[in-house]
Amino acid sequence: MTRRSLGAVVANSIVWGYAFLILGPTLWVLSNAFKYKIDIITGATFSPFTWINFQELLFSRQSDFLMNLFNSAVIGVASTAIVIVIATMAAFTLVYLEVKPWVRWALLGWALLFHMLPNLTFVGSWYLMYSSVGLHGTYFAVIMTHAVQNLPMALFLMISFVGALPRELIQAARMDGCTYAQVFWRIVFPLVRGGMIAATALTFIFSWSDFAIALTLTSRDTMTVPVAIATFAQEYDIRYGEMAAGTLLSIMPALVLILIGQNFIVRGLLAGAVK
Amino acid sequence: MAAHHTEIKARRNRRWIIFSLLPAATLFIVLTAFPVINLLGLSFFHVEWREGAAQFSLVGLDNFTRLFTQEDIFWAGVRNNIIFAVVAVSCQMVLGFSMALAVKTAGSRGRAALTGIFLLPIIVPPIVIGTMWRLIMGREFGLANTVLGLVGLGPVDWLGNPDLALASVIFVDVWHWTPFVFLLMLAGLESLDGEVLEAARIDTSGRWQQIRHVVLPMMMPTIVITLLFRVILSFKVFDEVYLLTSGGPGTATEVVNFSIYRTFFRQDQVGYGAAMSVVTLFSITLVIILARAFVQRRAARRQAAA
Amino acid sequence: MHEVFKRKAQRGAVRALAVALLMSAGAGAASAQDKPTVSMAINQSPWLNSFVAMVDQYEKETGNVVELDVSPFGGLLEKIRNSVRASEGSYDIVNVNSLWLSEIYSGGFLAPLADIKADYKLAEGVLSYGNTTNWDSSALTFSADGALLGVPVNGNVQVLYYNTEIYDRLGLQPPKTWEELAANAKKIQEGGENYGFVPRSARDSIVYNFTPYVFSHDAAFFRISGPNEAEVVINSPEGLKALETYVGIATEAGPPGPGNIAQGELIQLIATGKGGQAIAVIAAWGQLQDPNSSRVVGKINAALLPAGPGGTVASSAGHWVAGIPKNVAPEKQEAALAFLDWFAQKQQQVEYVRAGGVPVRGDITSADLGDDAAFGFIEAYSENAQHAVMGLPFANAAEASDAMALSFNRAVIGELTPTQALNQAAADLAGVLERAGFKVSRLPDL
Amino acid sequence: MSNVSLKGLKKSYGSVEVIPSLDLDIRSGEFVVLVGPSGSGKSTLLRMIAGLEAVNDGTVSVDGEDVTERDPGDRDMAMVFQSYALYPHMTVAENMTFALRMRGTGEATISKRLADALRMLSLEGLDQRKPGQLSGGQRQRVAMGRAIVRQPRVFLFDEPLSNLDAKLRARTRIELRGLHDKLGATSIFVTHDQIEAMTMADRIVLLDKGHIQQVGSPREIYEKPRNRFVASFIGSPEINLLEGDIRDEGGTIFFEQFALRGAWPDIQPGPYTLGVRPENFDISRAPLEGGVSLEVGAIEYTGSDTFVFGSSPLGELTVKIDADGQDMADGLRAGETLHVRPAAGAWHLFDASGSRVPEN
Repeated sequence: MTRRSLGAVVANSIVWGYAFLILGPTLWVLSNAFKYKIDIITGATFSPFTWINFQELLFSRQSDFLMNLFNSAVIGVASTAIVIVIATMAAFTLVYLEVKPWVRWALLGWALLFHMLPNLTFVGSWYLMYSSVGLHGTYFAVIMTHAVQNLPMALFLMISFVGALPRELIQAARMDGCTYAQVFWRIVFPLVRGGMIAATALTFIFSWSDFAIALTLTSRDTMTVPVAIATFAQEYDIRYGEMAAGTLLSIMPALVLILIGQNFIVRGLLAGAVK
Repeated sequence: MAAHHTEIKARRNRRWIIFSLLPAATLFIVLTAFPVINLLGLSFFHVEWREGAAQFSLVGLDNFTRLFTQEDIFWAGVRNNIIFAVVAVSCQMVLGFSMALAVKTAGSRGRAALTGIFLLPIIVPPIVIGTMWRLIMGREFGLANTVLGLVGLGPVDWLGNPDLALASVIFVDVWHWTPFVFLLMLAGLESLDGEVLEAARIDTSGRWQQIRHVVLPMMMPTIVITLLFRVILSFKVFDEVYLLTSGGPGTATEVVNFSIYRTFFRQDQVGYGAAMSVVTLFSITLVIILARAFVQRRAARRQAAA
Repeated sequence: MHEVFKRKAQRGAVRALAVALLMSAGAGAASAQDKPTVSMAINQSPWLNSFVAMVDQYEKETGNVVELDVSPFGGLLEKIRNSVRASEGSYDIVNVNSLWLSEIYSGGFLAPLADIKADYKLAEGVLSYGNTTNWDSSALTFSADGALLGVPVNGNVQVLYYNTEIYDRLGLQPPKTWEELAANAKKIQEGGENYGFVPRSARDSIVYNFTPYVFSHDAAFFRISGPNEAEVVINSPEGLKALETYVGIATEAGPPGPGNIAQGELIQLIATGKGGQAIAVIAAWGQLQDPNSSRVVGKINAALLPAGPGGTVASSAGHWVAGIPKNVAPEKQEAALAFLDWFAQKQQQVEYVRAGGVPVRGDITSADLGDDAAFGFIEAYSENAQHAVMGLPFANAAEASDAMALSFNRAVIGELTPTQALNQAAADLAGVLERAGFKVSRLPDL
Repeated sequence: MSNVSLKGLKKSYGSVEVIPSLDLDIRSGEFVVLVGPSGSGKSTLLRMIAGLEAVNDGTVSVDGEDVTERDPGDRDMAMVFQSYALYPHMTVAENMTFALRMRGTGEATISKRLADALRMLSLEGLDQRKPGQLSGGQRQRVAMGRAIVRQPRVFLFDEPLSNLDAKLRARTRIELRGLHDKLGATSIFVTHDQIEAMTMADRIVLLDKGHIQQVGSPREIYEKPRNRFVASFIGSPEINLLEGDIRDEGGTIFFEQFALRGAWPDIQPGPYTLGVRPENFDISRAPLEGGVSLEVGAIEYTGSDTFVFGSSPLGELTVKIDADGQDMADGLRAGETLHVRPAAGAWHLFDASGSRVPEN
């Protein structure tokens, strides 16, 4: 009994120690949003409070941060929605339906291959493709590119989640008279919600934080948050305060979602769990 | 009547298979076929820009022979990357899995708080992670040394000491990407059968046994897929290295993707950079195929034994 | 602030709702313009505000519009490459950093300014930073004989920064030679509270920072010895002396771990008063004098870089040149040149400096600026600008710089001796030159 | 009420043949149980009938109508799965009426059939629950209900009782068989449990490695197993199988020490396998003529019967002492010796190939 509770104490302190390791630096980074640069670079923990970084970020002529947030949201939401729907549909078909082996191999093999290559090496080609059809700098270009960039991960994730459904459930639906499409929309789609939430979260985060693609494919009107934040890491002046302020604003939606919607997410994961 | 109905259904089903795979296939073909083929092709060329136009000269395998005979930095990067992948990914897997277990068994309030906290790092843009950790790990004024100073240690030159720099970069990567593992593991754990876990609690003595003999095997599919992602992504590591150390000091933190970036972009040697990409790609593919074969052979042997 | 806020909020809202609407509205508002709207690729930087102010002024004076597409520094080169390499470019003006000039020039992407406006020449007084505005496409190097391809928009050269408080306390004088710099550094370091000299030796910038040492020691990386012929000379005894000086100063009287000190750490150490001296670009001046980011406001001075044994002074050119791509419409090119020409005139340049920019003319004096202490850098700037050099004046400068950087960095962290480092660097440089089509000879190994 | 006919059915996965070729006729209204060890292909066969597995060759017909290529949903068959496969996101009512809604059955019919089924299965009041809120037995009944409301031509059952505890399983067997009799539909039931097969089936189809070993009523299968495999698969505890030689000693047929009473006259001497079920032994404390001694190893008392496991000169034997012999069973201890011999005519002989001799 004593040994057990001692173990629990140790386990607990490891967990909370790790939580502190996450929380400490994060809070420190975010607190920089309210500090003068000189206090940031001298590593001051407590220092005079200022809104100057937010003023620079939101109202200076050089920065268009609200617009950037809006752009990131449009691109993140649209590309994630596309990726998740496409990946879930394809995953269902690849796992449960009779697809010619070469189709399965070609699709998954290519997805893996593409996923392994650094996307930095592609952006030049993408730029050429989009600008030759006049789509460079549009939402469409970035959304589609983010979609294809995140598709392999979403596809493999959804295959593992869809594959975890009991096969008999699919068969029962077939016996009940469902076509493949009906099986998907009425049975699979509602039941992989847990996996979809996880994949959605990851895909959205990848799209939200992508720098390389957004940098090359966006123009001034479609610039996203990471690119905007990166403009504060200048050659001769890293403006930590503005970066922190930008980070704080950019993670606000996710933060609120995590804090308020946390229970919802976990319950969503639970609801998706098939007993 | 029924036969007619069946035919309609069969047609609809065939249409579904096409409809469900077409968007993914189209995206891949339209957006990745050209870049990848372009990349493969480029690796046999030397490209110069003159008079506003690219001049491609076919150099055969020159880029590859140069990579294998005259290159130092890239191979230092390969070595670092392997260390990086092994250490960072193992830490992430262990930490992510343990924390997911901890959250799964924590009470509802602790669970909400912990999930929220654990997910924080991945919602911070990588560019900020790199910049800020460079500040935190700064020798002179960094938070890390300030904290160490409180207990009378340090200062440590986290990023400037060649023997320590890679470990520091790995630490930041673990800090940044453990939530990725955590989230997938939590999703996986949540989808485990509650009854089986219940039974496991009775059949096994102690928590460790339960994890080792029941939870781990049941989580294998999720673990394998997560591991695959992390290994691949760890070979694609770039942002952190770029912003923390730019590969230095010396070649202490050089990684493959950073070499490719430098060659491709900073030096604008697209042919040589493409060759690096191709070699990397083939190596990883080979490793995955070998690993797969190994796993399959082990599975087959176990089956034969059973 | 209130005004700005209102305007901002409005703009954001309108744009968020309908980007297209705003664009048509914008087109309507600029009815006075007689030239087409010009789009310029530029990087975010400490002086961007001042450049924006000039653009605003231009718009007010002429009614012509220059739109700025602001990228992070780290992404601008990619954007420029993508645009100038396409069949039709997105930018009418590209702002090219000195490090990228040779690549963009040699690629033949930029229109010679004389083709846009017959016999166009840089205005008298505008600096060329070692002829870096002209490119000789037959010799593949910068040369006054070559075609004029750009107008400098931001003069940025290295200066020696020193902390006057520390200098006064220890009774030091600004150093004239590297020995004096080292001696100052030693004295400061011995005081125990400050670092004598902060070297910027991280791999990605070491060649740029090593360059003044090389040229002030009357050495060079390579020399063009004929058409398509080059001789690698970095591994000369002078080169060795330069590297020994560099490594000596970096390791003996500075912060530990110099191998990963980049500009962020350098400015951090100077701005906090921890570092006594450093060589950095003039662009850092603004933030060192800004109480928001500096503890040494009013305590920092700038001086000419130290001279080598032969009395030679050199400063790495870190300026920006605006070029006009070939792949845009002629009327856009004309409009672009009109703006650049307007910008380089002395009156505008004085305004530019007042707004916080670094001028591209050598004829602006403290007097022009009303002897304001805030512009105390201008003398040091002008002096150094006269000595600006381009270390690697050929098309593959970036590749060469990257290849040699590792050897120098390893010398600083003690993994190689200066001799080994130079031999290796020379071999690497020879390789790059050969691949670039030069017939290469090189000095025997040290 | 429909008959199901399988002709030349073949199934293989790659080079692995699961069902080489199979013919079977199932009569209208019949309750047929497909039984066999795991890997025998019984589940595959059921899924081929259902249309869930593609058929490599051969035909499945219902009432003479070829349905081989027909969609599973259009065969008018309902299936109850081992895991029940209830849709976790739907209520009981939604689960049970899903199929009807999918084929556009009218609302009135749906609610009537639902009400009937709920009543029939004593599920009233649970119709708005989700499957997760039900006990195992209730889930099983919902799965049944889902099949019943469809009023299909054929019911397919894939080990639907294996997830229930023993007591509930016994009760459900009877309920299920009762339901079949009431509905009168053709039922095909897959199980690996021979007791389920014996208790429920009109006819048992015993499968091994994709081949039908025997088709017959439970009684036929039990009393006249066509081969060694069938004999050993059916019956619990398992039939005793002994290897030995048949010899003729002056008109009495001996299998080793055993005298085979009730033997037919033209039996050929030679090596055989003798099969004797545990209940088919004469047992005595005193030596028996034509019998062997049995040294008692373990004794299992089940209430009605007592099973004795022991060793004889012919090998390990299991024998049953039924209610009539309780006196003998009382006080029996391990280590004591009994004497046993096969009861007259209650034994089976299998030749070297495992087939029953004589074939009948």
